[in-house]
Amino acid sequence: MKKHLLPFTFKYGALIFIGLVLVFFSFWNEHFFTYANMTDILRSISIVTFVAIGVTISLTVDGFDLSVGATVSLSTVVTATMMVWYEMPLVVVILVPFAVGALVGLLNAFLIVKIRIPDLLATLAVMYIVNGIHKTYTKGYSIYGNMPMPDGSTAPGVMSKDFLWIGQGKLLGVPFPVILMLLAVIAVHVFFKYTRWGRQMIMTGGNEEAARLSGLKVKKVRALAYVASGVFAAIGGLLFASRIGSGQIDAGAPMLMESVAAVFVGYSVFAAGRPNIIGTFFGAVLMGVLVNGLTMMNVQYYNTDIVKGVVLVLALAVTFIHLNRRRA
Amino acid sequence: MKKHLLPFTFKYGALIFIGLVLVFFSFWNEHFFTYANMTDILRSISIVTFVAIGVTISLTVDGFDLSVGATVSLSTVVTATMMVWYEMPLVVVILVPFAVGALVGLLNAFLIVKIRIPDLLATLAVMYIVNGIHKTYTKGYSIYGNMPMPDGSTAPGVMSKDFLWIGQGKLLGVPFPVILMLLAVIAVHVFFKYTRWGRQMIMTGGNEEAARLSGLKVKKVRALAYVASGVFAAIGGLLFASRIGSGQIDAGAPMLMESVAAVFVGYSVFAAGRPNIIGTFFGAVLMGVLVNGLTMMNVQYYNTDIVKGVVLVLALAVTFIHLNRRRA
Amino acid sequence: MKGVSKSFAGVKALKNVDFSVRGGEIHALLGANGAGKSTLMKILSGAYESDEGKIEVAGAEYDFRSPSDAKAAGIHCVYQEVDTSLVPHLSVSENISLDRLASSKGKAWLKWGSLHEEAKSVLARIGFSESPRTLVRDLTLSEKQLVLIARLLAQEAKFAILDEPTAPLSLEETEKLFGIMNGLKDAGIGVIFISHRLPEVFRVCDRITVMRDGERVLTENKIDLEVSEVVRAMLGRTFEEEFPKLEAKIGEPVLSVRGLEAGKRVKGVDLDVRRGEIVAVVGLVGAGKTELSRVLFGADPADGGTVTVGGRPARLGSPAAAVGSGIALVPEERRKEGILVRHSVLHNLSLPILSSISKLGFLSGKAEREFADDQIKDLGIKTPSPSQLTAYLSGGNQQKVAIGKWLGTDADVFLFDEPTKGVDVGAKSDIFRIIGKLAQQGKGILYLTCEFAEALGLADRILVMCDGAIVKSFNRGEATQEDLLNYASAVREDLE
Amino acid sequence: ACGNKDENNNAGSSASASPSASAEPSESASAAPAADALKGKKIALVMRFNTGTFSAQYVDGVKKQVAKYGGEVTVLASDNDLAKMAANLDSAVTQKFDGILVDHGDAAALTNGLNNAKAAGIPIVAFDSGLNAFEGITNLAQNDQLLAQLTLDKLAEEAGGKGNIVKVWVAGFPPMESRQISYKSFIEKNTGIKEIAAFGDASNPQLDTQNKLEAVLKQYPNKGDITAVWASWDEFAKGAANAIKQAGRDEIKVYGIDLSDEDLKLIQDPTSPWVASAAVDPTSIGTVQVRYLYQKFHGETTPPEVQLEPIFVHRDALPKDKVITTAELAQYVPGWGSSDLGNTDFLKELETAVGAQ
Ligand SMILES: Nc1ncnc2c1ncn2[C@@H]1O[C@H](COP(=O)(O)OP(=O)(O)OP(=O)(O)O)[C@@H](O)[C@H]1O
Ligand SMILES: Nc1ncnc2c1ncn2[C@@H]1O[C@H](COP(=O)(O)OP(=O)(O)OP(=O)(O)O)[C@@H](O)[C@H]1O
Ligand SMILES: [Mg+2]
Ligand SMILES: [Mg+2]
Repeated sequence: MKKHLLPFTFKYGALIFIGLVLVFFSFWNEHFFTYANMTDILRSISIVTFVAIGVTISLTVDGFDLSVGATVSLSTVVTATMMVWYEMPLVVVILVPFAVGALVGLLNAFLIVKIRIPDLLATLAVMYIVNGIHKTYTKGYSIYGNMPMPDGSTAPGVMSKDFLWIGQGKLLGVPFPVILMLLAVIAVHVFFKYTRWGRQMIMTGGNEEAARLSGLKVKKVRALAYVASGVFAAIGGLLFASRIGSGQIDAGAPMLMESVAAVFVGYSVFAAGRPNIIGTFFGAVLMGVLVNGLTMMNVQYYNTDIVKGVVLVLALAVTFIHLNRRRA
Repeated sequence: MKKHLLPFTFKYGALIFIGLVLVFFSFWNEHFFTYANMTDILRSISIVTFVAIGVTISLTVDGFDLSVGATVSLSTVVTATMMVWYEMPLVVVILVPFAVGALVGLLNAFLIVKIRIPDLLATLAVMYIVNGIHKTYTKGYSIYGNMPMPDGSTAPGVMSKDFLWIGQGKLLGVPFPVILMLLAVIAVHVFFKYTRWGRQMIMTGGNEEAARLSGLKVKKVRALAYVASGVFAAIGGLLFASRIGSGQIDAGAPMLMESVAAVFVGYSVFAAGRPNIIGTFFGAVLMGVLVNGLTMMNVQYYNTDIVKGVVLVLALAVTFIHLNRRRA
Repeated sequence: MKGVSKSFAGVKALKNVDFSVRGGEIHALLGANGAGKSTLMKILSGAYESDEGKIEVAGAEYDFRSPSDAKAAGIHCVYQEVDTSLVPHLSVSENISLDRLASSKGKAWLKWGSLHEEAKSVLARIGFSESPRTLVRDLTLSEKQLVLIARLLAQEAKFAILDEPTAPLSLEETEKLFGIMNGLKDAGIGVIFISHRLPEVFRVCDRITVMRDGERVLTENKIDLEVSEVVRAMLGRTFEEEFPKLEAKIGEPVLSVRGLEAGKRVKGVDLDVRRGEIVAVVGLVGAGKTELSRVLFGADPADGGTVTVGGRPARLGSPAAAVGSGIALVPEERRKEGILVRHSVLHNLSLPILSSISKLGFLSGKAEREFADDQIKDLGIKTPSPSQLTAYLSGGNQQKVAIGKWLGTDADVFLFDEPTKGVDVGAKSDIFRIIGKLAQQGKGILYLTCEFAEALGLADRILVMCDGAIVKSFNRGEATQEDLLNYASAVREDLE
Repeated sequence: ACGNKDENNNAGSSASASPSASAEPSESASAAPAADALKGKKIALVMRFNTGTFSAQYVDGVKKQVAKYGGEVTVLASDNDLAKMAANLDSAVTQKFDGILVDHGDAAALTNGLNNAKAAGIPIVAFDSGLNAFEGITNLAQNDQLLAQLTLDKLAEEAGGKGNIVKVWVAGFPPMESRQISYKSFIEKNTGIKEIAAFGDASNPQLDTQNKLEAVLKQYPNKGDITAVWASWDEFAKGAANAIKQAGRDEIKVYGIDLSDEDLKLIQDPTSPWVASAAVDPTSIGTVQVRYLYQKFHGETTPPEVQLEPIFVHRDALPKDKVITTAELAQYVPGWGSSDLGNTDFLKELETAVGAQ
């Protein structure tokens, strides 16, 4: 009996923990466990979740993409300028950031797979470059409808209603970004669990040499993972622009650490001990619930950081004490 | 002849590159290559270099300390409050941040070595915790002499002259922080090159299993490396407070990426392909020279980021193309 | 050592073993792969803790909890897995002095000059010519082995354990090593020597202990023993029983290699394998067998030559291309190259056939499980379930997974590189059975091994490789072990 | 954590503001019963930035004033992330706060949430958020163009209309961009004044400014090469002052924008090159904002727009014999922090009534 209880606690420990946190906050504040607040929380994590999906994918092939935050920033301002400066139709507004994200991913892939610079080093360099590019592109200005241009004229376009709906609208009472997020989580989960390419990524991350000797085109697989990571970060940036209705400089800078935190908490979900999409999603949920609930309790924002850190430690400690014991 | 030239270029490539950059800026502006400006550059990198030394030490034992930036922030405000709130004597003012840094290092070491949470995950969690602590400690206020306290009173102390001299004074015409930095670089270099403990760290990072089989207490060595990393970050924070004469909230946040960039450029120095102190120092110098020279050229700050990133890529590309070719 | 037992994750590696060494003798420890020799020595040297049993040195009882405890008692060991004992980016000198540098006692300051001097003098004794300042990562495998031997000499040892030190060494280097061992013996040091090369064992040792399946089965003075007795003790049976050869119909050539060149390790290799034929490539360690198989599989680049599979020229750019041409490789380093230890048996088995069990990119879970179940049943893979991590399987079962994963591809040619390395006797004969069955299905088999006996038992044809070239070809029944050994070492001897 | 730009200080002024629509309702209902009705109001303060002395003082102003009215404040901080700010606003509405204060918002990002708030009947008072077009909200705004103009004019005056100046400025934040408009016309107007260098980085404002200005000082090593530094933000001004002071180039003066207690101390220091700043008192911004919110609670009509006029503070006006804080500044600089803006008889009575309890 006891023997079976322990692994169970470990496996579902992280989920139980999220449940307990929810129960705790619900008792504390009647407004917490309401449909409106739950969808608020989900909407608040939707952007970070997209970025975190990208990070999860790069970590799956055993790479670490530090450039996602910068990619979010670039994608946000590019999206906004497509409308504000160039008055492009919605399709272009949506496709261009995808292309931008893919390009950043290709640059990472080139440096890591071809030049063979270790992943952390290469993506750090790309982070600087992309950060610089996004500010150079707008000359450091944030982008908003009919903004005054540095040359004294006024920008012709505004952020279109349709576009803003993506980040702010609702479908059947559910915020649209939440729907997008859930679709993305499910799609990527299915991708990893049920498709050939997903499996190839997982196996490549498990042991690149063994995967290569099993006939996988590991370079292609890894390059694809970085491109996917860039594209998901870019979607995050697009949602960002749509949610706030403007293109803010440096919008993505805080996203890197936040998404990494979500992914790492995700290591603990189902005691996986490695990156997994469902875990990442619940990691983001936990972080969102904590921020929302602690704010309701009027905990100072700086204490929120401590709580976040402690939660991260607890989640990781439970998982890794368990994993290491099993391995020993 | 040609055969010998190539490895030479690789080995000294990074140094030659720094030399060329210096020459370029010197031709551009007569005031660039002056004693005064050179010492300015060195002073401007002194804080980052201390933090980067810490990062180098943790990378040497094959760990990565993401918490250094937060440690700098904490140490800065603790140092300032020692004087401003508690009017402590200089010795205490200097020793307390050391202790703080060591404590953060111990926490990291505990999580990584005892609980066996992977380094990136553990130090990320600690980053959040320490960030939260430093803001909670000052309630979000920056610390400066005779500041009004939240309770309406006025803080009794000021930043003492002696303390400010540490960051701002000169000794024999050389800024004191530069002297400290050079001493630290030399000391840590000697430590790694000529002492048993330094070699033990390198051994542990190079092949933990072999080190263990040789009878080394690898856990102790790794714990020590994290403590050292915390202490060097704390010295960075102390210098920060002394250099700007106050304890600013979140002062260390940008330090993480900057110091990591310096360390990574350092991988290229002498084509080591690994963390090394001399490389780290020259990495910091290169970054400092670029910022200084580009400012003189009145290049926009966002272009500086691109230049930094491109330099990082070039340095790393040269090194790793070379290293991989040799290994292949 | 008395009554030592040790288990790993369900495998009982040692069962109540008694073992003793005298000062001033060379004591050979023999046994088939996986008999537990290395494990016993790791316990003796403190790298593992035993489950049961005790260790006495000079009458005093010890409890070794770490390698440094054993070293304090004067027991030093050269481990079999060379790479686990060396720090690649440190110099040779430092690696030689690693124990001293790692100890918590002693001087804080390093004197590089004397460090290099000491290293140089030890290296001179074993005829190592590289500068002691060279980084270990730039050395070849045999040089690395010499560094480890030098480390042993630099210690004040009372007992020296050498776990297969001669495996990567040339004859000349081996001779030097024996000189050194005799020197140690004369100095009153007890030397434990592990090797699979019986002739050299008989030449150099004083006493022999044989282990089988984790038990000690024999300890005698050498002069009281015949080679055949030792072999019987090792295997528990005679040769013929171990290699039951399945008869297969031999057809047209399926693999043809002409003038294959790759670096210094593969020099102008020509060979043919016919359908249903098992061709063994034998050679001493370092002859270039592994390199040959990797080049054929596209894992390493070729410098020249052509390869035809089933009459069509094969592309050699990458393993993916080789698989496409119908070649499969079961690589030598199982845990590093053959399987993914952190993944399940199921996922390992289906890895090369992902495209054939998926439609429009979607995997068929049913097809995947059925394939895995078939392999687990056919190959007799002992696993609680297909979702078990391969890390927790025993070595032989891991090897079966590494083989089984290729059986779903319709490869025409199977390359086996030392597939029985580190595999226990039962699993070994299972593997031979699988190989035989593949031949019966009309596949071409290239079997690369340094175990001549295996080649003699299994192969239809034996090619002898030496220094990267095929120097001789024997048909089944034409050769003896001696012939093979002569040709395998011929070139070297000619050069001397 | 990386790259957070806290641009806290463009907040503004407090006291000396004159409501642009001078609809100061002065009805004074008896407050004693109202004190009970308005007791325990839960107020959300949705902030975009939350670090630095300026924000801390602003929050302080809000909290103290709310406490005086017997309410309770919850700070929702957004780490300079507008998406987070929008989320915070949403949850403030969902959690049914009685009133919402917005600090440094953004029209595009918050419109949705504000509509929800309006639908839920929650009164809103915003500061520096560009929500003038939004009906039903009272907007406090500091006049950033004027802020810049005041300091630049003084710079021109003290420089005698000519000289070389260094600009420390960064784009990307609406207040900064407003200040740049003033700067541009200033440079066009004063042909004798030349910009010889410009930089600014919001992610590490103080130290980065210090390091970069040092480079510029070395580039122009002679006394008189540089007349003054115009820092568009006090974080920049602190770094600039440090660099100049440590280089011993005391002929160069620094003109900054924004004023916290920390800044005031630097301006008072006779050895510091920072001589003047223009600002709106952060504490009284908070005070005034709360007053308008309580006016709304009380059902009074509030003006859609309240301009907080900046005050110019020059060292010459400050006492030489003691160090003062922004709380005492009003004694020396007319108009600072003393404002009764937004106060009504009702609120005064409410304050006394709560204080008595
Ligand atoms: N770390 C380990 N974990 C699990 N099983 C192990 C481990 N080390 C050894 N074994 C198993 O223990 C048994 C004995 O292994 P050992 O290495 O001692 O054999 P050996 O006699 O040295 O063989 P070889 O001649 O191949 O070196 C084998 O079945 C092996 O798979
Ligand atoms: N990791 C290594 N580093 C350096 N040299 C190596 C390494 N592995 C093998 N070698 C050397 O390469 C040569 C050929 O090696 P290869 O592995 O092809 O031989 P092999 O016949 O397969 O021997 P083995 O029985 O060891 O597999 C040998 O001289 C060997 O010492
Ligand atoms: Mg062995
Ligand atoms: Mg081999």
